[in-house]
Amino acid sequence: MSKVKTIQEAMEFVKDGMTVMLPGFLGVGTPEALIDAICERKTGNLTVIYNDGAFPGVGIGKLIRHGLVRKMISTHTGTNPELVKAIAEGRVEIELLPQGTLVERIRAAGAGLGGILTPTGVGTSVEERKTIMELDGATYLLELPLRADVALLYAFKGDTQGNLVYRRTARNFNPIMATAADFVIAEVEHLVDVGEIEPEHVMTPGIFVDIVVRGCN
Amino acid sequence: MSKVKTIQEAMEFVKDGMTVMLPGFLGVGTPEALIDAICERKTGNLTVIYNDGAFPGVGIGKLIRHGLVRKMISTHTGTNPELVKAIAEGRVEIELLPQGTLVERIRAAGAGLGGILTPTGVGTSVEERKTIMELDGATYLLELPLRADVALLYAFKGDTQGNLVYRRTARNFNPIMATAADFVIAEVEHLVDVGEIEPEHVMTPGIFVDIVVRGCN
Amino acid sequence: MTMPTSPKDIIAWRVAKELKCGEVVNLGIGIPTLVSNYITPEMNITFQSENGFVGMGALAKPGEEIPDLTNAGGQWVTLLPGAAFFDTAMSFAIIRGGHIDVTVLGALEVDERGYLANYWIPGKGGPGIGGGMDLVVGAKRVIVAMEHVRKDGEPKIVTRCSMPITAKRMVDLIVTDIAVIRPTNEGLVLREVAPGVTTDEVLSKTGACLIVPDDVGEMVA
Amino acid sequence: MTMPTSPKDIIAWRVAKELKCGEVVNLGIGIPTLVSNYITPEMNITFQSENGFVGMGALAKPGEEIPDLTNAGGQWVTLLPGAAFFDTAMSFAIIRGGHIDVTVLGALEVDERGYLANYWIPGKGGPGIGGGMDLVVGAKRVIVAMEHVRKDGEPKIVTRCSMPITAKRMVDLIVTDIAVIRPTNEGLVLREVAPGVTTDEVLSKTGACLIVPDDVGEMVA
Repeated sequence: MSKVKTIQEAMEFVKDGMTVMLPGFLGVGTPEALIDAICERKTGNLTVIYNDGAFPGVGIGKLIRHGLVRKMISTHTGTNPELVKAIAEGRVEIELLPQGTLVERIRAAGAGLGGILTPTGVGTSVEERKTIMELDGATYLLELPLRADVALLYAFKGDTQGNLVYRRTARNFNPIMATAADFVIAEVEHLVDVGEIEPEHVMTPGIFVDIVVRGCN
Repeated sequence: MSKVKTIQEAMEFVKDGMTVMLPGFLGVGTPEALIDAICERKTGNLTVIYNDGAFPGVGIGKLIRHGLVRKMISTHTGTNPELVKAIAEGRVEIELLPQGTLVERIRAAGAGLGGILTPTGVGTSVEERKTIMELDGATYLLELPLRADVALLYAFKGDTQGNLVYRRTARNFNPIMATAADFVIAEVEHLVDVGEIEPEHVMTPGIFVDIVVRGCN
Repeated sequence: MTMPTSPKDIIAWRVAKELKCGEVVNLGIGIPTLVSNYITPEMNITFQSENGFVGMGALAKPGEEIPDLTNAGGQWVTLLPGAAFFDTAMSFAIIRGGHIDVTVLGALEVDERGYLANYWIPGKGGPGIGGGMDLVVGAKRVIVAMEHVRKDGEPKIVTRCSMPITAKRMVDLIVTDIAVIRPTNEGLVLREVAPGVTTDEVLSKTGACLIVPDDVGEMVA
Repeated sequence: MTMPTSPKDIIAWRVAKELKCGEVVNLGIGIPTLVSNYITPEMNITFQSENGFVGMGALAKPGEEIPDLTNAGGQWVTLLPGAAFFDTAMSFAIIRGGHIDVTVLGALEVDERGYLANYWIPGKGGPGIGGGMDLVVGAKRVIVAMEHVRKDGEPKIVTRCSMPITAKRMVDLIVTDIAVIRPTNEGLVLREVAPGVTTDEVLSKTGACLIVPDDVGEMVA
């Protein structure tokens, strides 16, 4: 059974106030068509989990510009002055964390773990309000799982069952976010039939994906 | 610079008393040529980390039969009556843990995490002597990282820099164990030049691999 | 589907009815493996194998084995279109992370709390834990598929497991060759008996209290 | 190699000398990126980029950009033979797990304890954390590559960082345009000064105590 839907059908699953995972690194590996559709429908008050601030008007920068983001959970904002300004003016709330911690928190949620212990952030501003544990003479922070209502992925190639292949550095957060949301929508640049992707080359198995939409190409 | 060595050269790095990670699932994905070399040299008193007992005389079953294993860290032994007998007679010590816990402990070691919290094993014999944590109304066991002195991998294809590709279900523990040992030796069935493996298809980057040896084919 | 005659096939045939269209299912070794014989392509079930893939097909025919392609029991199997391979970390992320809709497992014992025991301690003759604990903890639904009594005739459904339990989780359904039983907070409820089997026979072969409601049905697929 | 003339290139040129044959190296954004200009193929250095690959080559020439192939600064780059892509979880497993031999990072401040500060808090005009904390915690050696003083002439090497520190880890080496300084348990030790620069000049531009041994050398690559 095909999971292919139109972007409009997919948008029924993205609602005001949701927590949305968006993969990407400075705009690379981000589902632009899905983001455009959110901007068009003005789905707002979103909590967005994204690695960085991208750039003004690029990727999640579009959501910032349209005022659709209430809160960012991110590692870095400096590349997007519009986001930095919005945070300074209190229009966007920010939760800042190290990149390795962000990805492990998402992975923990997807993998059914209750949390992970990381040495990153110990003795820094990151440890505020976190449980600190000493083990074998080393110090760790307990970091908790991070889930989302919906994850919006970007794949270079995908089949109708949702098996996905990412290209080069566009892989980044995609395979991890695919595992940690209640509903997963994949925007694919090249849609192929089931069986056209080598089972060895699948980077996200279709069991994680609820809806597949075609990108803009 | 090529990492290709002979099996004899590789064996210099596997010594009596070491903790050895061996990937595989009931014998599939296990480096048979390296195991044969260990049996030939009678490198013994080993602690072996392997998913199961394999079968008598197959894969790690050879190490058991030759009496080279002092301790097994494993999830299941029942397929190998020789191992079950050796445990019952006290010749092999066993540390038994759930499969998902085994792989996460290895991954934690490779990823620099101080531990992970898993719901698996709570309320069972597995929780003995472990730290139990309550978080948000759920109960978890704190499981600690598991490292080895040496990991012996099996890849279907590998280049001279140690980039590896596994085939079908022979992947299993290989990519994870590659990250969690002080020294990593990969037995490859097909040795190719650098550049012959698509960068998208590499399953273990060569930076994890110290020595590449040709398998028996 | 007509009812099969062997006890093991009756169990597999009845379990198959519990699977819903499009679900992701992990089948344990032994009787659970037989469930796939009673699944039609229209049901669109995806089988996950914890040694590292989804899209598992039937057992491979002798002489047609595909290298490095086995199931979690070490048997040669085939692939279906849309299959995908992954490593053990991803395989158990799928299992523990709630991405398996149903796991079907054998058991040595199930008790009134709905807890199952399916592993023995090595040194006492048993095989070990394997992936079973993660499956019971992580799957959305757990179905126990087992013969109602041991080979020596002793009941496998007991008041309290005498062997170590696999998880502190009430399983969702117990399917045996003579009955379908649902664990609840009130206890084990008899839901169905096999054709030609009486409620009294089920009770006599069960080592635990069974709640017998008025509407016990007949086992059909 | 002859010494370059611009301050940033002097730093990169000197840092390159610290890298050993066959090492896996992560270069931060800014001055550290320039280090790759002073690496020869014979050194067999593998560059890791935290957005998800090893085997990074030079920047792509204009018009020759490869889709979806950027470095951690968002610049278009090229690949070398033997490259491999991976996801962010693997990328930071590599970083935090001790699989990076050397990370070269810029800094806003370094202090007498050898701690560096390289991020600001957003809302106060700063960019955030990124991958820096993981790199400082996880890399086997951490080299700070920065200009010795700020644009306004104020020292960046200070008694105690005024900005939030990146990690409670003593960095291994500080390379600036006028000096090479090694943090130790006894304090910051001046190891080298740039050609034409006096020890007094370094001391006057440093906001922390410097230990000046008898054998301070001249910076050479």
